[in-house]
Amino acid sequence: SDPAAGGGTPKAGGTIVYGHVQEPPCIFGGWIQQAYISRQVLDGLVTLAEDGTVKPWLATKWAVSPDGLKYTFTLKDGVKFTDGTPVDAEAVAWNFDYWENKGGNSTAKVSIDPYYKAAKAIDASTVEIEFNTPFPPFLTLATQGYFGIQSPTAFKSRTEKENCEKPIGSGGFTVKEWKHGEEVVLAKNPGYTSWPATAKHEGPAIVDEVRWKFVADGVSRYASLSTGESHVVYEVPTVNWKDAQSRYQTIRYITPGKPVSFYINTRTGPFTDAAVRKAFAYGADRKSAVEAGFHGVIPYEGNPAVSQATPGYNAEVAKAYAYDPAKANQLLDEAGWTQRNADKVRTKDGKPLTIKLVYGSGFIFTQEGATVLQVLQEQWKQIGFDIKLIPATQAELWGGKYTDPSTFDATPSYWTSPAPSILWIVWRPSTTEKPNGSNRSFYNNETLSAVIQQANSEPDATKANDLYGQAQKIIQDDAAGIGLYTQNSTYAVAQNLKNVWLEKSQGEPVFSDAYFTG
Amino acid sequence: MSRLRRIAVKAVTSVVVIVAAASVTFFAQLAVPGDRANTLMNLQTGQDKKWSVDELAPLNERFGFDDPVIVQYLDYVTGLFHGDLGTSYTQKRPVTEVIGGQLLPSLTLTGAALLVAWALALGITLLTVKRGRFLTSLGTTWEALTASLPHYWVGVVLLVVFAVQLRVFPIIGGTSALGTVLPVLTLAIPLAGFLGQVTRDEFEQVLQQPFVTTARTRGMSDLGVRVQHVLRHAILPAITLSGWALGALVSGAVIAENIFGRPGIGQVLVTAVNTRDLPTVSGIVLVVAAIYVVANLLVDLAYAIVDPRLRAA
Amino acid sequence: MTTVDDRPVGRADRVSGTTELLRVENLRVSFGATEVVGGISFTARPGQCLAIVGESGSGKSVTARTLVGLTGPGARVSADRIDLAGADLLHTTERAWRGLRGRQIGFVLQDALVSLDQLRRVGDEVAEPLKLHRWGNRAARAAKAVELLASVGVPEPEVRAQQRPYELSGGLRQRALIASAIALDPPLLIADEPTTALDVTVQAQVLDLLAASKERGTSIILISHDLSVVARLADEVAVMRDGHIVEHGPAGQVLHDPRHDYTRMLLAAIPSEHTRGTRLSGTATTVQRARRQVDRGRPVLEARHLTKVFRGPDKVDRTVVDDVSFELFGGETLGIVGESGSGKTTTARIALAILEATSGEVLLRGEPWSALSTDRRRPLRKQVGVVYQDPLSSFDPRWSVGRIVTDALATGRRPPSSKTEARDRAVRLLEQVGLTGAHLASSPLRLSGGQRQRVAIARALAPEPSVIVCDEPVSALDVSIQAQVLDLLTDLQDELGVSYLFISHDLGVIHHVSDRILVMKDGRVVEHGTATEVFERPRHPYTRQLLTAVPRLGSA
Amino acid sequence: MSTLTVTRAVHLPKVGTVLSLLVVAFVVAAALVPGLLVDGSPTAIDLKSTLEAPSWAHPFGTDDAGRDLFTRVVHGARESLGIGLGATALAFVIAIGLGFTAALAGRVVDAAITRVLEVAFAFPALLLALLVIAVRGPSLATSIAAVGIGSAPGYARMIRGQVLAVRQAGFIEAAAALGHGWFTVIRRHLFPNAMRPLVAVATLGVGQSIVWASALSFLGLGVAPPSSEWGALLDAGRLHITTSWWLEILPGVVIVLVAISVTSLGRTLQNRLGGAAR
Ligand SMILES: Nc1ncnc2c1ncn2[C@@H]1O[C@H](COP(=O)(O)OP(=O)(O)OP(=O)(O)O)[C@@H](O)[C@H]1O
Ligand SMILES: Nc1ncnc2c1ncn2[C@@H]1O[C@H](COP(=O)(O)OP(=O)(O)OP(=O)(O)O)[C@@H](O)[C@H]1O
Ligand SMILES: [Mg+2]
Ligand SMILES: [Mg+2]
Repeated sequence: SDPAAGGGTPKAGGTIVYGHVQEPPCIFGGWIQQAYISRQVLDGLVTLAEDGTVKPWLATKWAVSPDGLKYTFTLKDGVKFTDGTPVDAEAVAWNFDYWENKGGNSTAKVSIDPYYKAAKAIDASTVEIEFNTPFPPFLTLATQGYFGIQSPTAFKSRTEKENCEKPIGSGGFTVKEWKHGEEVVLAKNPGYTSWPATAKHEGPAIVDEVRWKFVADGVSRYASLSTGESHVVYEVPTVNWKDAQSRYQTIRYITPGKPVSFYINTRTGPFTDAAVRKAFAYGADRKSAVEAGFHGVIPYEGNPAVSQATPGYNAEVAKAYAYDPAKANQLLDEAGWTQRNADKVRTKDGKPLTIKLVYGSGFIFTQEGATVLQVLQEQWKQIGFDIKLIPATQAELWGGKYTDPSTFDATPSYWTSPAPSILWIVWRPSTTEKPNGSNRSFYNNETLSAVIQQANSEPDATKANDLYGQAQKIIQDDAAGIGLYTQNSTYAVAQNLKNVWLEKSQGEPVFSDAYFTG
Repeated sequence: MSRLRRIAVKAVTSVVVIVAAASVTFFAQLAVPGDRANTLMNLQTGQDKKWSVDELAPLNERFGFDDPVIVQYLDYVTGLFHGDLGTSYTQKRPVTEVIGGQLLPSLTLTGAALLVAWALALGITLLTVKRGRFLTSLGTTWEALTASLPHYWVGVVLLVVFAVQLRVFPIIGGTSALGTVLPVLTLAIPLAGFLGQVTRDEFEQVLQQPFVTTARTRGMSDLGVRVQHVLRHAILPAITLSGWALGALVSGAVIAENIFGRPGIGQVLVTAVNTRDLPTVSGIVLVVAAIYVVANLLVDLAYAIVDPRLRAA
Repeated sequence: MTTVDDRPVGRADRVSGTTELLRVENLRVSFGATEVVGGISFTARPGQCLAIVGESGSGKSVTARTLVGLTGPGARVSADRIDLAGADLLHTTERAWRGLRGRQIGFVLQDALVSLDQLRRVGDEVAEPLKLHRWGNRAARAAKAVELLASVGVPEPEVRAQQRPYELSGGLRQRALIASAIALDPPLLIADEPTTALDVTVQAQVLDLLAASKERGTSIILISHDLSVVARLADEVAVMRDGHIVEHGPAGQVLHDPRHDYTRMLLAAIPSEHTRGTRLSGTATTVQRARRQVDRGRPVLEARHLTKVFRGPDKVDRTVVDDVSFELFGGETLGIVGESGSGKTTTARIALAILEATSGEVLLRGEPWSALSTDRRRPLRKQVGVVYQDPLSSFDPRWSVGRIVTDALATGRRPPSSKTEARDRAVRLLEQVGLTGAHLASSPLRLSGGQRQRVAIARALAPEPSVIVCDEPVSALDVSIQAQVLDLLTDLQDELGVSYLFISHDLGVIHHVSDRILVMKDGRVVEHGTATEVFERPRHPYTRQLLTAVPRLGSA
Repeated sequence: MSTLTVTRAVHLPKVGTVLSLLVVAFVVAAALVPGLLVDGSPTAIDLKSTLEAPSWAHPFGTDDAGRDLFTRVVHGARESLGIGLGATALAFVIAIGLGFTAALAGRVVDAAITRVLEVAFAFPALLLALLVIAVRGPSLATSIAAVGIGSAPGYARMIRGQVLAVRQAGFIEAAAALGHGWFTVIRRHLFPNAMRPLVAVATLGVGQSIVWASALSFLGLGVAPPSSEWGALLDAGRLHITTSWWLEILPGVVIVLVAISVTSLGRTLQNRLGGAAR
């Protein structure tokens, strides 16, 4: 394709300064913050195109066995990792084994976990991935950055620290230096041959370097564009979005997977009663709150299960529970929350309708998100809910302080995934033998479970999506979750930098096609 | 001999203080509720769920989280005396390295802030103490104002005015000289107000001392009296406070680093506490404590240079 | 604008007594609305000493400071004339003043012990006027400083020049200060209370030093509240009171044949051997009092071989009190005299059983006292009272006079049973010490020095003790107030028969009040006897040295 | 004797003291009866008038949920002041315990406590706050605890020094010589006189605690929303500084004004009472 597809006169070389937010502990790993950078360094087997189809990358083609249990990938010829190791079937099989069995990437593992069986090299350029049960979403899932292929030689011969800081892949860039606390310097891989089918040009990266800076402060990050100190910034503060649109190239990416929606604790507390959950859903103008909090930049998402960017999204489901305070009041009255105490909070048997709403403060919920919650809180108050907003620190949340059902009634969070099979990860019943810590609604519904499993193994995409749609409806009908907004990534790009694009599965920026104009 | 002994005692107590600080941190972190392996697992996956015992087993095994606390502690302390601060759970690097890379920017920032604060405080004191109503109230008001300024607010305002609007300084200058100016000012301005107040108090008191009058009766000018006699006495309390101030600056540095996207141990500390990266947190405390101890030794030294009375004691 | 010639007046001009060096006419100084100097006139002549004497607050220091243009912020100065060697000082610019200070006028500040910059070397301090007036180069100045220190009698001047003021004793500091003031050999030297803080022996040396300077033709203005100090040096004396000169004349006449009542009162108030058994205050005429009875039976307080060793910060032991024994009988006053640091206060504190002796013991009425446990001793405390040198610091600054006295009453032999009784008795006590019930509500902070000491005495009396330890009870007071307090103490003794352990460094005071005297030096009792024995037939050379050093009016 | 120096020059011009008093009075009124100063609710949202610049209707403008910032500032006074007072009180309780024990309980205890204080000083205050928050989770009480514990060692050292100084005072010896028991002397003389100069220090501490607590909020570790504790307002306003300046600047000005007022009152008090304790 045309290297100048982005317009303008391309100039070779140059350094892109990219302002990112969070610094991950390692470059490769199962956190999306890691996928963002590792995407620059590691190539995947396959990639996702704009239209949602899976396209070749390191694998030129693939075949699925008739029983749906075996995927045979044919690898591109002559591709080498930057340490000289060939990207062959052995290497790919080793990577799968590393993720799934050696704790190499827990997110990769969890995406395909109960289905995956084994990977093996058939010959130098053919690798076979075997499953226990048919799992069609596999190909889509494999387009995520978590499935980046590393050099086994490098991995085995180097220290853990080196593998953490400078994973060796076959990608468009290599990690030149990591100035911790400041930036990761990525250098062009001049011998790059394995660009994906979706690339905007063929050949190695056009720029020489990408300086991947960590700028936590939104004001600084955005302002650095205006002074020319950076060329691309991530997470444009929504207050600046209009300004950004008028001055820069902007990209807004709606993340597929679970949107930012509330898990509703169906095991203990007031929300064990479905009517109360529904009243909760009806009781606040979530759409307006989201618009106010995010200044109209980030779309409201009524579907608690999957976001509008996810294949198999059920748009009908998203329309449920539109703001209706009368309905909410009626539901609560019927549910027996008829009395009000001095603070106008509804009570039942003398107990107030208090909801502990735990949210990750600062890292899942930015200030903007916190504003949304406060607006909702105020509206819920009108219909008699007493909402206790409980900001949780990263340490508390990750340390498991709020995992027990007694600790919260509702908690919002998201989970990015390019496939609706995310439903299985989130809504899989949690049993004593097979606990599912991700099912934070503690919602064990056998029908739902059956429908999702059926969908996950349904080879026909239309049928599968139909089943996924049914699953979304079950969740929504039972108000086991309540939708809020889509998880988004926003980018602003300087006018003189062209062809910065986002890969489809997770919205990671791709710099290997980007070029400066003269 | 007794001098040597005093130095030896001082050195030993310093080491005790440092190790104690790190040990307190070690135990304090164990007291933090929540499971370290669970945190690590969530950190690796970007999730916030509870993992099963089986899932956490490898991590527990690897970092020895299941060992009795006392074993973990002894391991840690033994390591300390071998110069080994342990390995970061999250970054997979030795803590010495994690901190090492961030120490210089932090020291530059706090050190420069202290110097600038001193320069500002002294300049303003010399120019405005007892210089007529107007200048004096200008000086006191400035000091009272700046001493009350919250760091972060100064930082944000400086950033917007000088970097975003006027573009005099870079916004994300990192550790470059120009990029260091605003973070340094962020820390220095409130501190200068504080040091200035202390110095001014003392300055005023010293100005009334008989020896100052004596100097005047010898024919010395006002400026001469201020610079040659009063100043030296007036800076003593501020010197004492500088050791403490350096400790406080470390806390302030986190904020400045945050706003100006500057590397430094402050940032690492916040992340490490959040991710329950125990060795890193303890390591940072150890280093900060060491800096504090050294700073206070320097303060003692500076004090003894300025005030030889101490040397006699 | 008058230009002032800033060359020092030549030696030849300094013909003793004839020409005027300084003439001040009708000088007035006020701070805000209060006039502290109300129109005084005097002259100073080369080779002569003018002494300005008067009580605290009479305006002496203000006058002196005005003469160097440093009256202080907010001062308004007016005069008909202030001339120095023919030049007008009234209309002098700050810049011109700087040329005069140190060069034409040497000034020795009142607070000698803190008048040198503690952080600088003594040599630098002494040489500072030289440097300020661009005298010689660095090396020359350093040499000159040493020379100056030697000239004021500082031993080992090279070493001292390298030391800092805090490493020098008070006497040496005072001398260094004088050395600095005379560095440029100014024709006029103003010395404001140059000996107040010094021991008698050192005081004598400093006065000799000034006398030598006078001999060389320097005109000296000596300021002091102590008439006997002045007597040694002054050619002319001006007595100040409330900002006015009430009497002015040749020293011999003013000191021996005073015209003004105030001067007479001041002179009469000086305690000495002549005043024993007489009243010092009140009327100018001396009144013989009835002699009180001393009960020579069992001693009220008895100290046996007291020794106190302190361990200094340098871990070196110092014996501060060394084998001190004494007996104090009922109705008797035992005086302890000695130089600063000789262990007087330490002895007193051991006697009070506030400090534990390293060895030796104190008996109260023949019973163990210092050997008792704190709890056993507490009920006996009412028998021993104490009056300190600095009454102010011995009062809780938050307490009123009434509270202080009633608190002491409550600890006494007969604790008051009701509030009214406490009040009544407090009022009676205050009246006994010459105060009134009106003082009950006052804070000691607002009382004058003499009034404070009276409150302290009232507090000491409240528990009705048989012994009162007085540690320098009058040292901080003006001579006239000192006289009142000493009279009060003796009156109370006559009336109540209490015994006093009376500590002072002032031989005059000791001589005046004591029946028997202990002379202490370096922690040891060097002489012990009745007042007459000790003062008239001193056996120990140290006692003799002390006695000769005492300034006396007679020597003028 | 330092405790007895009574007169010291008063620094701030009288006008300053009066203004400070006014500010403090206003804030105290806001904390006690916010309804007196504003009538709306601090959480009342109005999605039709979001991000409005200051005007007569909204003297401090509105935020992105259309809440009136002035109302929020007034209602935030209670928590902000509460943190300031609470943290200072907590710090003093700890410090009095440590300081008096160290000064009075003998050499060994003194040495031990002095060492502990030294370790505490070597401990970055921020880390302490982070740890407390990690243990307890962010809340009003945690902020108070974090700031209070963080500032206690400084006060403890001051109190120790002060007690040691006052212990030397003549009136302590005089009281003992009168036959009062040690405990009585401590209670009646030592404690009140040692603590007196610290009244001013405490006042200064309140101002500093407010600033400190707001720093925690600024790091996202403060009081839970929808509280309008001032630090939380600053945290919320931060992103808006280039677009809706009032959301960041005005709460900041309020914090600074209050801190400076409390501080200058403290200093005036210090000068009146005499003798700063360091
Ligand atoms: N700077 C000043 N401002 C206001 N009043 C002052 C000032 N200096 C001195 N005074 C007052 O002037 C009066 C005379 O003071 P001065 O120091 O001259 O007394 P003095 O005779 O030297 O007493 P002493 O023997 O105590 O030194 C006192 O009442 C004093 O309070
Ligand atoms: N608590 C103490 N620790 C160590 N040394 C002390 C202590 N108290 C007094 N000394 C020393 O003991 C010596 C005698 O002191 P003391 O106060 O008894 O002298 P003094 O005769 O009362 O002198 P002055 O006339 O100056 O009051 C001095 O050298 C003093 O420094
Ligand atoms: Mg005087
Ligand atoms: Mg004494």
